[in-house]
Amino acid sequence: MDFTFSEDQLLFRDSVRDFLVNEVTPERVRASWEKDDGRDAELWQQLAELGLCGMTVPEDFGGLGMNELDFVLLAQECGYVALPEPLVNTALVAVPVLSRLGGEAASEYLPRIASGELRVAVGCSENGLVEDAAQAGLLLWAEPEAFYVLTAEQFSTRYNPSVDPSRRLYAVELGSDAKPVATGDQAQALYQAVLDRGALGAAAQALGLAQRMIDISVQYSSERQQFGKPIGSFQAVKHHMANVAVRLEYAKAPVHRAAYALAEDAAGASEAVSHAKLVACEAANLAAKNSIQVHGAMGYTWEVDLHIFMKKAWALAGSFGDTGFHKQRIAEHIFADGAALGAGTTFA
Amino acid sequence: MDFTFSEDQLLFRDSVRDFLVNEVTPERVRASWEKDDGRDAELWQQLAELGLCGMTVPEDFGGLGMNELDFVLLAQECGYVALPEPLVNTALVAVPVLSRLGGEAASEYLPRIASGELRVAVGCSENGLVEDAAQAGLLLWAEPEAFYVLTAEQFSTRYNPSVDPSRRLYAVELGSDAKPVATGDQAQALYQAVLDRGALGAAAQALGLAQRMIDISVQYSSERQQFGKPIGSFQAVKHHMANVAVRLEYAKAPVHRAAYALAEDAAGASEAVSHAKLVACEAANLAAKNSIQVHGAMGYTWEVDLHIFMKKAWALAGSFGDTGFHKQRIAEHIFADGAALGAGTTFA
Amino acid sequence: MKLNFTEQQNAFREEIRTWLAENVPAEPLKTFDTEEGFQQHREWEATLNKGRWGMVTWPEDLGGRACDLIEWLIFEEEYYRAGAPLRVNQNGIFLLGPTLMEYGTQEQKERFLPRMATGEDVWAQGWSEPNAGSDMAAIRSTAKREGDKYIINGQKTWSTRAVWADWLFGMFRTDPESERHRGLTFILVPLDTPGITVRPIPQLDGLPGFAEIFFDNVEVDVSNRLGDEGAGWSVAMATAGFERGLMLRSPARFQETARRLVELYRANQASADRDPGVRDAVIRAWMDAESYCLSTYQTACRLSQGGKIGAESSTNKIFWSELDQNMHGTAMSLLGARAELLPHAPDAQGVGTWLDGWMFAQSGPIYAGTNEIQRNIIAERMLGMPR
Amino acid sequence: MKLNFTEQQNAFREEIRTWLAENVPAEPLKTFDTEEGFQQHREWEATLNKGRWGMVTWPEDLGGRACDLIEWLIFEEEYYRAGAPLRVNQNGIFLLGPTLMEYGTQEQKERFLPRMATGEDVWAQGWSEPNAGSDMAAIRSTAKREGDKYIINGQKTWSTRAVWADWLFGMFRTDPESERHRGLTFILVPLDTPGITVRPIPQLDGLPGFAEIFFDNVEVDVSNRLGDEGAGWSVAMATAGFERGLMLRSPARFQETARRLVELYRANQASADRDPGVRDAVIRAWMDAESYCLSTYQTACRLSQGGKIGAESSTNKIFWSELDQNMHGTAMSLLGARAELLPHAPDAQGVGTWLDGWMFAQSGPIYAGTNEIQRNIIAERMLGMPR
Repeated sequence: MDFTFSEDQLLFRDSVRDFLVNEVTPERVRASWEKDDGRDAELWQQLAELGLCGMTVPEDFGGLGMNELDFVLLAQECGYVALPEPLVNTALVAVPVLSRLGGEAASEYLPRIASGELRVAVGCSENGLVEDAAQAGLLLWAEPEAFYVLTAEQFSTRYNPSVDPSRRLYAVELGSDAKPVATGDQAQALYQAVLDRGALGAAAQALGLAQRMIDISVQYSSERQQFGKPIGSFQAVKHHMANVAVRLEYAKAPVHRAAYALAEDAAGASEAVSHAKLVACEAANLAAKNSIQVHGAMGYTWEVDLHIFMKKAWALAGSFGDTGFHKQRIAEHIFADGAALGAGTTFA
Repeated sequence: MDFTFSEDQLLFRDSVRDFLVNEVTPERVRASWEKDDGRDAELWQQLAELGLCGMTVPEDFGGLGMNELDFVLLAQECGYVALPEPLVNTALVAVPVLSRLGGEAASEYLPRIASGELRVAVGCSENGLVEDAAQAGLLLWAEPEAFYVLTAEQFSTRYNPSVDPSRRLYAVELGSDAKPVATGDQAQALYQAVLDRGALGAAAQALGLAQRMIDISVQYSSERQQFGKPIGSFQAVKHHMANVAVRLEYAKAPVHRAAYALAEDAAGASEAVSHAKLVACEAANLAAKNSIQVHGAMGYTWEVDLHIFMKKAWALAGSFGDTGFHKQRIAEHIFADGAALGAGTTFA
Repeated sequence: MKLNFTEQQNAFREEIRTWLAENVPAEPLKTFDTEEGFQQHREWEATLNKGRWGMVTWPEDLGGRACDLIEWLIFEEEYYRAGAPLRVNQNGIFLLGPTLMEYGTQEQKERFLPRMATGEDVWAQGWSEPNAGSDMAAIRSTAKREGDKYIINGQKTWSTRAVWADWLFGMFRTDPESERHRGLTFILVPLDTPGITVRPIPQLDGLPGFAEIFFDNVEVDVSNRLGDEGAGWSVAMATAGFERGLMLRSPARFQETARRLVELYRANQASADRDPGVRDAVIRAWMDAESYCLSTYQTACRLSQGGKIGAESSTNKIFWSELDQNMHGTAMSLLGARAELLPHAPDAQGVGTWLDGWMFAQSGPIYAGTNEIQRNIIAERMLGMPR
Repeated sequence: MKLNFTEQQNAFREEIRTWLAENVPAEPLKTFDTEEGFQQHREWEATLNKGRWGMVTWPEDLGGRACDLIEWLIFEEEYYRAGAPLRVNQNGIFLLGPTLMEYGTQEQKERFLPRMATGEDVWAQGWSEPNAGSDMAAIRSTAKREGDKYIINGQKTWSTRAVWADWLFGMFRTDPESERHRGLTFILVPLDTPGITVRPIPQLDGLPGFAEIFFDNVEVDVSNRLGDEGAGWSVAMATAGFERGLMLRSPARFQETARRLVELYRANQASADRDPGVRDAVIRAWMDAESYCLSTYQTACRLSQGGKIGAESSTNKIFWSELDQNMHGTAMSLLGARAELLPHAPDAQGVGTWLDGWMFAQSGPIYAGTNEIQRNIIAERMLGMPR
């Protein structure tokens, strides 16, 4: 039993955090909002050079050969800066799924993804819309009975603007020449793999977003004066933030367990993911609610940075399975006949 | 449209409040807990002399001829002092139901109830247990298909202690000679009448209990010093109480509307009662939770008076239809095809 | 107690219902946070005024109908039920209008109220300053008396509608030596006066719902003062009372939201029921909206009989703002993956205006005194807890 | 990261599971808030100690098994899973024991620890005073040094288990001139010393779960002092840390409650589902209990590798105490009309111990530092907000 991250994992996290906090400033996020395609090619290239696009690509294909657990701390950091680039969907969802699929598609596309040359988008029918489909050279599209790997010519897109200007969402329509590369049980497994990894990515980002909203609010409330003292010295303001800290603190371990379970292909991984997504997104939603309250009217503006993180938190709550989807998975698990519940069942 | 109580109603409420606050002190409530039957014959006689036992008895039968609306403010005051005597069940439930039944039973028993000579208990199968059944000379027992008026010889009782030592609950077993006095539609209407009036009584008492818990906690927190100042000056303590005050404030009008609807036999009265019971009991439960927190360890003791009111609030939440029962009635109303909802439908 | 409407009240309801059915624009107006939408709303105010429905609570000689509170509630019910446009004029109708009637001179009433009623003058608020948000007594903008002029300098912020409005009402410090509540004066300022700069502040949806206003030696005639010099605090408190209290948030709005939420739930019941918390939240929403309506009618009846509204107006603010947030939050959960889509997104079928409503609902617990301030008021003034 | 147990850990689990299956009393013991129940629980402590299961985290030479945190969690899981009795000895095991090991002299360790392990000495707490509840620095009870004695005067309250306990540990002011945190000393007092009066305080269920203790010139030998004179605060803070932190509330307790709640829901599903909030609350209960377990294991592993626990122990206190209250509150709703019945009521079928648990859960957010104090600590020490 060892529930800690390795020194290497933590060091890598720290260096990526430094990079992201320095490079992906709120100003740069806002700048990317203004672009037609919402994307920042230079940043994407920087991420690729750091090895992040290929982090989970097998070493044989030019990657670092790491897994979901290695990446989960980085996904938190991507949330912390509200990274607009689709790194989490690439490294945590598309690449592991493409690796599972294997074969020609993997050997053809993984090296190009790792180098940053090929952008990949990934979606599933539970979700409907696909992030960055129009910007991607490759689309992985998962349905319960059919799994597709499509190049740009094989699908068309329709833009759907989100409350989070970073998110570029598209309805996709498969071209007449689109043929599934997997069907039946294999497609079902890949469909699950997409949903679970997508949900894990959303959960991990939600943790980072919640932390960022706490940090912003603590700083704002320490500086902003009302009634002759910093508003952060009022007990009501403190308790708003403490309540977020409590929910966030207890959402972390579930997310890390879910990442471990996916990396290890453990039994119960899907329920672990659903648990993680629900508690992490709830923490982020509470962070948004209490942060805007602590900011007062400032929080309601486009000008302060809070809304960058708040809107992403709102958007992620429904992505890769909404609350109903994940609660139902939990309910099916705990209300099943003979379900192993209670003391001593968590790691069984 | 006039949503106010009359001068007379308010004056009567005030005089009853004065009586109750002076006579039904926490010490007297505790004293009645110690008695085998839990009852205070002297107090009951005082209540009868004030006309309260017969308040809703028609004037022809020696009562004051008032209705559910006239009584609802008094029921709140009964809650405020946690009156152990079954006045609310008598005047708000048993008497109106017996009056509706009419006939010999009404003319025989109502005068004796009004005089305080005859104690009456009332129960329904939704509830199971009956308050004061063993202390009563008369039992009204309502089932959906059969309504009974039984004298003490016609039923037996089995005591079931409650967390609220004031409540003397009994399972009742009907004797072999017990015959329904009403069946079919009439029984169904009486069954509804018992449930609705019982629930209204619980709701009105819950309002009074919540107010009392606020008052006790405000007083305690204004006196109790910690860190060199009264704990009531801490914002967290203030907000605990303010939160209760908000919920309580908005639970009052629903209770008054429900009383009006029952008194007027208005359409939708049952939904109005369910709404009232849910919001009033929720306010009382929140009052209990926040009051014990404000009291700190003192609130956890048998010694301070808080628990007298808290335990009654807990008990009433499940009485005359629990949360599920009443929520289901609301759900059936609002999710029905063609339900009239939205602006302008409340008094339609 | 008598919980049904008189024949007269029913006739009034019928009259406004008929008028609205004939006059409410078939196409929803653009939001008044855009210039085009602002103009549309200004025209709608004129239309309302032509029908004498603009300021129903105002006296008849000012173009109103002298409605009592119950009639006003009926009006609001029909207004929301008909899906009529939001009121761009609400600062005037509900805040400045009543204040003018109470504190204005005859000349001021005649000068300002009719143009307010027609929508010719739309009013912005000038309460908050960068360092005086919840703490209005910290106002620093000055109005220096010089002859029959005030020379205004300073900065206001969070001024709603100010981007396209015509006038501003606000508080300024006329006694530079004064502190806190003393020495403040209530002044009405034409927004086209030289020296005024209006800087729009984009809100969560990116549109300029409010603005910062900079005053650089702005000259205003003394006749634009409302109430006595130095008495601004008590004038403003009356206004704030109108805002917090009954008048601003009629139950109809929340009951319509609850009705739409029930509809949304029923239209998506299969997916919604995967999360049992949603059904529960919908039931609670309906109950709370109903409680709010009942309590408002009860308060209105009490006030009609000469009762006063006190600290319980703070319970009002908390109740409706949290209800509004909860209802829209429930809709967001219910809509799941679609919740994030802007209304014009091509695949946003059925999301309606919930996202806009959700963002707007975030402001409820903040403006007109944060809910934390309201809780302090309840604890200290209504419950008598120590300061 | 490796989230499964070693062979050795599995063997340990097997060993305690087997022992418990053979030794846990078939009939539940009476509550230790009665004299008879107290005695039964003291005997159970002796039984546990015979099996060397009494103080598993203590060193082997003190009758323990030197369990690390993971083994302790496993022990607790099996202990709760088996429905074994509550620990009357918990003040000793979790609070005074570790404090003695850290601050006690060799003589003190030998004198107190073995008798604590066998249950021969059961310990009561002496922290709070009537005017020093959450504010421990306000302690006024004095211990005046006279030669090799302390003469204790004053009053303690909320002393858990004190009614039938043998010893008390607590803090007393040895420097009468001192204020706040200074001048306090940690002293161990035999409860049968002349001058001590113990007055039981009945708690919500009417039983004396705690007591007031009056000290009237009580003489205690200086050898009963733990740590230096005047250093009581830092010794006590260590103890309070043990109480608030990881050690006191193992996840097993809450996971078992969540399991029973799921069972209760399933046994009453038809009536429970009339209130959709119940099903939602049950799902949340399970998730939160699971989160608590996962987080505890994560913290335990971090601590095993030399990490420190800081202000996040305050998040721990809030999380479990609110979870416990929510779970029992959900059970109360679920039981409806039966919820109010005492367990021995003849028609109380199926209510189990939920009512007792509900009342007990009310104390969670209060004791060992109210949750309000914990929130302050989180805000100030963990988040760095201004005081």
